This record gives sequence, C-alpha cells and structure tokens, in this order.
Amino acid sequence: MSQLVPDLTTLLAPLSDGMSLAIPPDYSGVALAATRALLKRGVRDLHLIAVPQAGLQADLLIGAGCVKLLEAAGINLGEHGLAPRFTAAMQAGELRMRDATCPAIHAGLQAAEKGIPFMPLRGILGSDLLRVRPDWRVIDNPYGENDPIVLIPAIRPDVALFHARMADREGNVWVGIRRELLLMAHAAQTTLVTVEEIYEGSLLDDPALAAGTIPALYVTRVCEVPGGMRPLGFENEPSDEAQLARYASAARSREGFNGLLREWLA
Amino acid sequence: MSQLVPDLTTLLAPLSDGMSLAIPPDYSGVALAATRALLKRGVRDLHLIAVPQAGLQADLLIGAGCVKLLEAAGINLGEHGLAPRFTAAMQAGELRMRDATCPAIHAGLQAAEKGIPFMPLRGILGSDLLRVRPDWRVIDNPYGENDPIVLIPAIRPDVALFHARMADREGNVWVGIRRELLLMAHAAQTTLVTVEEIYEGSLLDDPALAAGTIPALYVTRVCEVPGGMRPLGFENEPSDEAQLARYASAARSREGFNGLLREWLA
Amino acid sequence: MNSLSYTEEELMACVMARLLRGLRHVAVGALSPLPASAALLAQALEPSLQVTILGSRKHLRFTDGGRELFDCAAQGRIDAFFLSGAQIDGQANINLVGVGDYEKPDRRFPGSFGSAYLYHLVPKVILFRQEHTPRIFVPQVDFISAAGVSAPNVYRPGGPQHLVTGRAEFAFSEGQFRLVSTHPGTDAAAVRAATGFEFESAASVPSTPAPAPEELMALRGKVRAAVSEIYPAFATRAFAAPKA
Amino acid sequence: MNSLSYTEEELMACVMARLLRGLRHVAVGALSPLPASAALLAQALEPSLQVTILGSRKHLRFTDGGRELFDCAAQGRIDAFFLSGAQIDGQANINLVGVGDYEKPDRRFPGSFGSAYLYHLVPKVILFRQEHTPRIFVPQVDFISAAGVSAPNVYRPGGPQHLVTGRAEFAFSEGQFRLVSTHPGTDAAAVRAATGFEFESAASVPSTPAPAPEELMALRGKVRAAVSEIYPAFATRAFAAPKA
Repeated sequence: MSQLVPDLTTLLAPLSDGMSLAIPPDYSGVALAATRALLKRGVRDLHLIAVPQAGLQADLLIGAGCVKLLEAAGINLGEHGLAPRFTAAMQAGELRMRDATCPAIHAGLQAAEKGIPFMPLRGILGSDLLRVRPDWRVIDNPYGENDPIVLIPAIRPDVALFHARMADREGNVWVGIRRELLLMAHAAQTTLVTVEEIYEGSLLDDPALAAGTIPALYVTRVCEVPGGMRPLGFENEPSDEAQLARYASAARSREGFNGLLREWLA
Repeated sequence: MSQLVPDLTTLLAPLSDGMSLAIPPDYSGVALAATRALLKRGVRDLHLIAVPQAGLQADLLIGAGCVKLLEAAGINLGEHGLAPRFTAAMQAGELRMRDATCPAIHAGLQAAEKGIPFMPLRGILGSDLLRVRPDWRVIDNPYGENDPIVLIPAIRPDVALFHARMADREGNVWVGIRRELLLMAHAAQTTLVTVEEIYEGSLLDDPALAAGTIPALYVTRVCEVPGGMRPLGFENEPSDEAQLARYASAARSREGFNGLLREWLA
Repeated sequence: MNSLSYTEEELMACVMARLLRGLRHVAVGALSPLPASAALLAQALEPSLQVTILGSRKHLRFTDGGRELFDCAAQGRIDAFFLSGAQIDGQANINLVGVGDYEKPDRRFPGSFGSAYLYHLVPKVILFRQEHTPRIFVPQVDFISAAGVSAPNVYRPGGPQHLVTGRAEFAFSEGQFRLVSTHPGTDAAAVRAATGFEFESAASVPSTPAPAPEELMALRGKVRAAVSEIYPAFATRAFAAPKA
Repeated sequence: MNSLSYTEEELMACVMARLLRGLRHVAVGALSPLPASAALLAQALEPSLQVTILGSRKHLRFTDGGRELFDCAAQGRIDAFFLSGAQIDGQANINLVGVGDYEKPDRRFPGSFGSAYLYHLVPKVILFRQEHTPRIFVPQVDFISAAGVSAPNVYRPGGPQHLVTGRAEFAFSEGQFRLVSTHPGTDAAAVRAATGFEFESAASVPSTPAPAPEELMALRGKVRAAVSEIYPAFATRAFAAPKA
C-alpha cells in the first residue's frame, strides 16, 4: 500500500493547495526538511492542524503565507518564546484561527480514527473557547441529569506529515512511544513520512519493534531523510539551540524572516 | 505504585466478591493460574466482562458458580466449539447476560479511559442487541440530520486481570502489541497481572520495549507465574489442545466439569 | 472427496475468492477457516490484495490492540469481510445469539462478536454457510445479531452483498436474495427446497463454474500450506492433497 | 541573588512544593521550570510522590502518546497540576489566548494548551505566576482560556486551590482568593496594590516561611541537577549554586 519514494518532491506530491495538514508538536517528530520542500514549492491555503500544538514548523508556514486557517491548542517556540510570525499574523488580523485545547484535538482525531462523528469530552465548560468554536457543541449528557458535556467533532486531516526513526521496505514506520503519530496516521486520509533510516526486514516481525510500529496500511509514502527534523531535536538528539534562537530573533520582523527563509531554502 | 507480590493469594486479595472483573480473550494473555486460585478461594457474584470475548476462563468461572452477570460479545472455546458451562447456564436460565458486540466493549473501555460517560458508535442499529441492552441509547447525531447513532456507556471495571510476558521491579508490564491489555489497565480501578518473567532494569528505559509497556502507574499488583496461561497458548507457545479438547468434552455435563475442576485445582 | 475432483470446501473457497477480485484489503474474523482460505486464494491469484486474518500471526499487521480491526473498518480501509450465522433469513438478518427466549434460550450460541458493527461498515460483506438447510436459512431469525437492511437515514456504507453456501451462490440487493448459480450436482428446485426463505431466481439458473486448474493448484499448494498454520484440522479435511 | 540567602524562584519552589505534601502523583506541563522544580523538591523530601514532567525523558512514564496525560487526569490518577496565565482574574479565570479582540488581538499569546481541560479534572490545581503586577492580576480576563468556577451542575472534580506568586501565596475557595501569606520583604498592603482584583485577607497576614535548610539543600543539590537536564538556563538563573 505504501511506498518508499526517492525524494521529497515525490513524497509531497499528494499534498495539494487548500488541503488540511496535521503536524505533530516539536517534541515528537517534525518533518522539517519536508516543510522546507513545501515552502520551496510554494504550497497555499493550508488548513493547518497542530496535534495539539506546534512551533517552528507552523511559524515557517504561517510566515511564508501558506496557511489560511490554523487549528491549535498552542503555538510557540518552546524555550525560545513566542512564535513571531504567528503572533504578528494574529495581531494583524491576517490569520484565521481555531483555538483549541490539547485533549480536544486528540479527541477529534480519535473520533476520526473510530469513524464516529464526534467525541464527548469533560472540562472546557465556561471557557471562551466554546464561544470561538461554534463547532464544539454542548449537550445534556444522556447518561446524566442536567449534566452538560462538550462534544468535539471528528478531525479528519487530508494529510498527516511527520518524521520518524525508521521505516522498512514494506512501508511500516516505527514511532516507538510517540503514538500521537500513529493516531494521526489512523485519522488522516494520506500519511507522508520522512525517516532517519531504512530498517532491513519487517518491523512487524520483531515483537518489540512491532509494538511501536505504524503498519504500512496507514502509510501512503515514505522518504529516507536523515536529519529531516533539523534544527529541531529528535529522540535523544538535542535541538540546534543557536539556530532556533537565531530564528526567534530574526523572525520578529518580516524582513528578518524573509532573509532567514531565503538562507534556509537555499 | 504497583508492587511485585510473592504469591497468587496476595495478588488476588484486592478482588472481592461482587466486583466487576475484566478479562481478555483467549488469544491475548489469560491469567489462568490466577483464575484457578480464584476458584479455589471460591469467589462469588462476579460481574464478568469479556474484552470483548472469552473462552475457557469464563466457562470455568461460570461453571463453578462465580458469575452473576456476564457481559461479552461472544463466549466459546475457539476451535473446540461451544463453551459448555456457559451454554448450559444460559439454556437453564441461570446466568444473567449482557450480550454485546466487540467494538462496543472496546468503546466502553475507551470511554472509561477518557473519563467520559459514553462513546458514540456506528453500526448496531436494527440489531436486537439494542433491545436487550437498554443501557445502549440511540440519539440523533447532533452533527447530522435525522442520523441516529448508538451511545455506549463507559465500562469501568473494578478489576482487570491478565497474563503478560514480563514486568520489571518498578511494576511496569510489557504487553507488546496486545494493547487491549493496556486499555483494560487504563480503564480499570485495579489491575492485577501475572507474568512469565521478571525483567531486570526498567522496561521504560528501553525505547523499543517502552512502546509496548503499561506503566506501573496503572498496575496494582504483579506476580511472577511462569506458564500462568496454561493450558491456553501465549505468544508463540501453542495451546495444549489435548487438555482443551478434554475440557470441551468433559464439561458438557456438570459431573464431568466438577470432576475435571477437582483435578485442575488439586 | 466426493465423486467430483474437488471438495465442497474447495468449491466454496473458489466462489468466495472470485468475489474479492479487484479489492485492496479483505479481513477475515477469528475461527473462519473457509473465508481465510478464500482470501488467501484470492491473494495467491492477485498479489496486490492485502489479507488480514484474525488469529494468524503472519497475516495480522495490526498494532493497536483488539479495537484496531473495527476502527480500521470504520476508516474505510477494509473492502470486504465474511460473516456467517446460526440462522440467516431472507432479509439477510443474521443470528449468532440463540433460538427461543433470550433469557432462557432453547439453544444458545456464542454471541454476536463484531457482526453488529462490521455488517454496517464494510462495503462488501460476504455471508457464508456450508450447511444449506431450512434450519439455517429461516423465514425470520429468532434474534437479530446484525440487521441485513437499514432505513435510508441510517449511516451504512456497508452491508451484505453475497451469500455462498454448500449448494449455491446468491446475490443480495434491495432487501432480497437472488440465486446466482447452483453448485454442480444440485439445481434451483433443490436449493429452494433447502431454503426456508423466499428468494428471486431467473427461469434458468446457471451452474457454478467448477474450480479452474490454477485455482485448485493454488488452493492445494500455497493456500493449504498457509491455512495449515492457523487451522491444521480444517486444512487436512477440506483440501485434497496436492499432487506429488 | 538578592539580600536574602535564597532567590525568589527558590522561595516559590518551596511554597509550591509544600502544597504537594501527602499526594500520590503530580504532573507538570511542558515549559514549566518552576513547577518542575517544586515537584522534584517535594519528591526529594517525600519519595513516595510520583512526578510526571512533560518534556522530560526521565520523568515521563507514559506510553500512549500525547493524549495520555489528559486521559490519566480524567481517570483520577493525577492529584495536582500547575497552571499559569498571561492574565488571571479574581474568579481564578485564566487567559492564555490574547488581549483585545479575538480576531485581531492587541497582544496574542500562544494558546490555551491543556488548561481548559485539566483545570476541571485535576483535584488540586496550583496557579503560579512569578510576576505579580496589575497587568497580570486583572479584575476580569479578556479571554477565559479556563474558567475558575463552574455552576453546581457541571461535572468538575478539580479546580484551582492555590495561587503562588513572586510576592505572596493565596488560597482559592468558594469563588474567591484569600491571602495566606506574604513573602519576606513585602506586606499585605503592597500585595493589594500590585493586584488588580479584590481578595480576602485577615487583619494580620503572616509572612511566608523562608526555605528551611533541608529544602534549600535538596533544591540546590538533587533538584537543581534534575532540572538542569530539562531547563539548563533556568537552573543556572534560579538556583544558588550548592555550597562546595
């Protein structure tokens, strides 16, 4: 079902302008090399879904004008502070935002995973999130009495894009405990993955590795891109803090952002 | 939080008469040695929940009169056919049954895992299961129009009991791809586990093993019981087909069942 | 072996396998040796078909526990599934629960398993039952484990499309079975006598095509070997040994 | 270091750690060095406390992906959590979204993260904010990321119980903050002047007990070392180096 492809252009071909794109948080597995390839190609009008939050990747896409709608529980650069292009775009009223809370995004993806239209969720009541999210409904819990409960509609991304440790030639992808990536693959129509390395043999034949593997059934295309998350960290490899600090500082202005982007895409 | 205990009596102390007890299917990890210990102790009035189906273990508990209410999507002895004591008890009108369908039991446990009162589920409409399960409600999908959908209430077992490959001394339990066991542990108040062996070191420190591990946070007590699933199979170890065939044949009569039980508990 | 050069199971496996042509992914439940054989036969003849078999180690590529089959079906990633019934009626309702009163049944069966769900969500459900008698094929089942048809407003991307028995093949559409073919050695009249529900049939009903040589070769070779790993007793009984 | 023999962060960590006594399990969100320090200090003094820290490898014993923290809280397995706010008001509403119009805010913050959920489900939520000014502690937040109080019919096993700032400790109950103590070097009047919302306070408000020697020893030893792995810059800034 899935296929190993030789380059990022082929990997990203299924992602068209206007699609919804789910991306993982910076601490998981961010396909940043693939994101640079998207920026070079000039993707447009994305509905970007952070699962459930995002950082550098989202800020790059927003800064480059690729995002028409953003759904996230939070956008920042971690220890490097605010995400400058997100902040600027919001304060300029240039970005449509669907604020969320982390478990609501997980729940929406789980609803898609289960093929159900919505998932109930506790909490949230009294938050202004309900005001800005008319798609989150409140019903009276049929199993309670006078017990309001929030419903979160299913989130079915057109594409999920992430970076992982390894894939085998069947297209199975090992993510270990990073099971939000498995959830994204289950929920999305199309799943595109960059990996550090190719595993020879089948990941599903090893009982230990199988437990952390996304079966090829859910993986559309895979591309081997060692270091494909840089300058973000991955597993035990730390982030390139100097580069991130440089970004956080430069991207405060549009000119600074454009200059750094030219450099990064060169 | 969890503790390694030296014997089955201590392992099973938290399980009292009248509690709800969740057990896995025969192909997963059945704690059969622990079940024999329960039968010796003479547990009573269990609300037995098969996740989502069961075989020998359920038939033994039913035959020995330990079960007052059974919730399951199916009870049989696999290739050895009908579960004789279940069948006899039902046909004698002696067992209260809550028939289910597999995904509804998974969904009910997932609702408990998420701390939500219910989970919607597609399918089921038109089935007589809705007639015998008044706790499964049908509502109009708030995200549709004239679109009935079934709600499954949360299943929160008092106790989950199963067998797994290994545990470490912190109480983490490795189950590999058998993630219905993880779901049971998340959903249950108390989780009791027998394991083939003790793993020296922490299962969570190995990235490959961590992906298939239930953290100690969800595990109440663990006991090392090599072969604790016999005569059922486990992982690559096959079932003892001769013993199962003997059971399937002997348990057709109450006398045969009692005789075999005396032998198995000796 | 009967007087024909193939067993009834072999013929049924061939008929069921032919219904899988062109699909991407078929799943087979636990304790279903005949569907497993059909799926593996279809795959042997058309290797692009992915086959998932519950109870198999080799043919089960799931990593999310017991729920994954059901979630996978709801995601639209399973094209076909097989279901059977202790009773099956003319509206394609199936009964896996019991005969008689629910609380104190005359005969109690194991239970509905995943049928009530998968019957609605898998686009092509193939019903099968080797025994073809009025005891199985009844006017109305005593308990509906899974309903054959639904009201138009019910979300139902899936449902029954075919029924394969030891005597015949039927198609199911618009709430009714239609006799497609009768297996060699029987005819429409005999099938009607053995069936407790009404069904449509043309004036002349063709005979089910016998297994082709390549089907039998695959069945008795590759498929038999694979099925033996999961269902050794069935493989010995159902398949003729391959010619040396 | 100020003229006292401990930093403001050290005092806050001690005050927050004392609120965790007797608990089984405290969780700390990402990018929360002060709560992480408090949790690790509490554990150093009471080893039975389990500490979960998002963003840490060593102190994160989860295996079910990003959702596990939230499911775990809903299961009642997390006793305490820390939340902060860009604005916090007198009803303990917190704002992590923005100031001004939602569509085109004057100032936009990162977002609500898990607050709207965890605030309702974790029994003891401890609010914290080192900066104690009327800019933070406002009469009414511009956007309620998570509500401090709920109607009686709302399912809410959790909620705010404490607020620790760089100047004082408050308790929250029955919809109102009460000043518990003021940190050494300030007093109730100064705290009131720095706070934009009304709060209760006794005629005489005690001074927050300074860090005890065993607290400081643990903080500057074990806790500093552990926090350094996750937040090296914070550890250098916030903790005095241990005495050689």
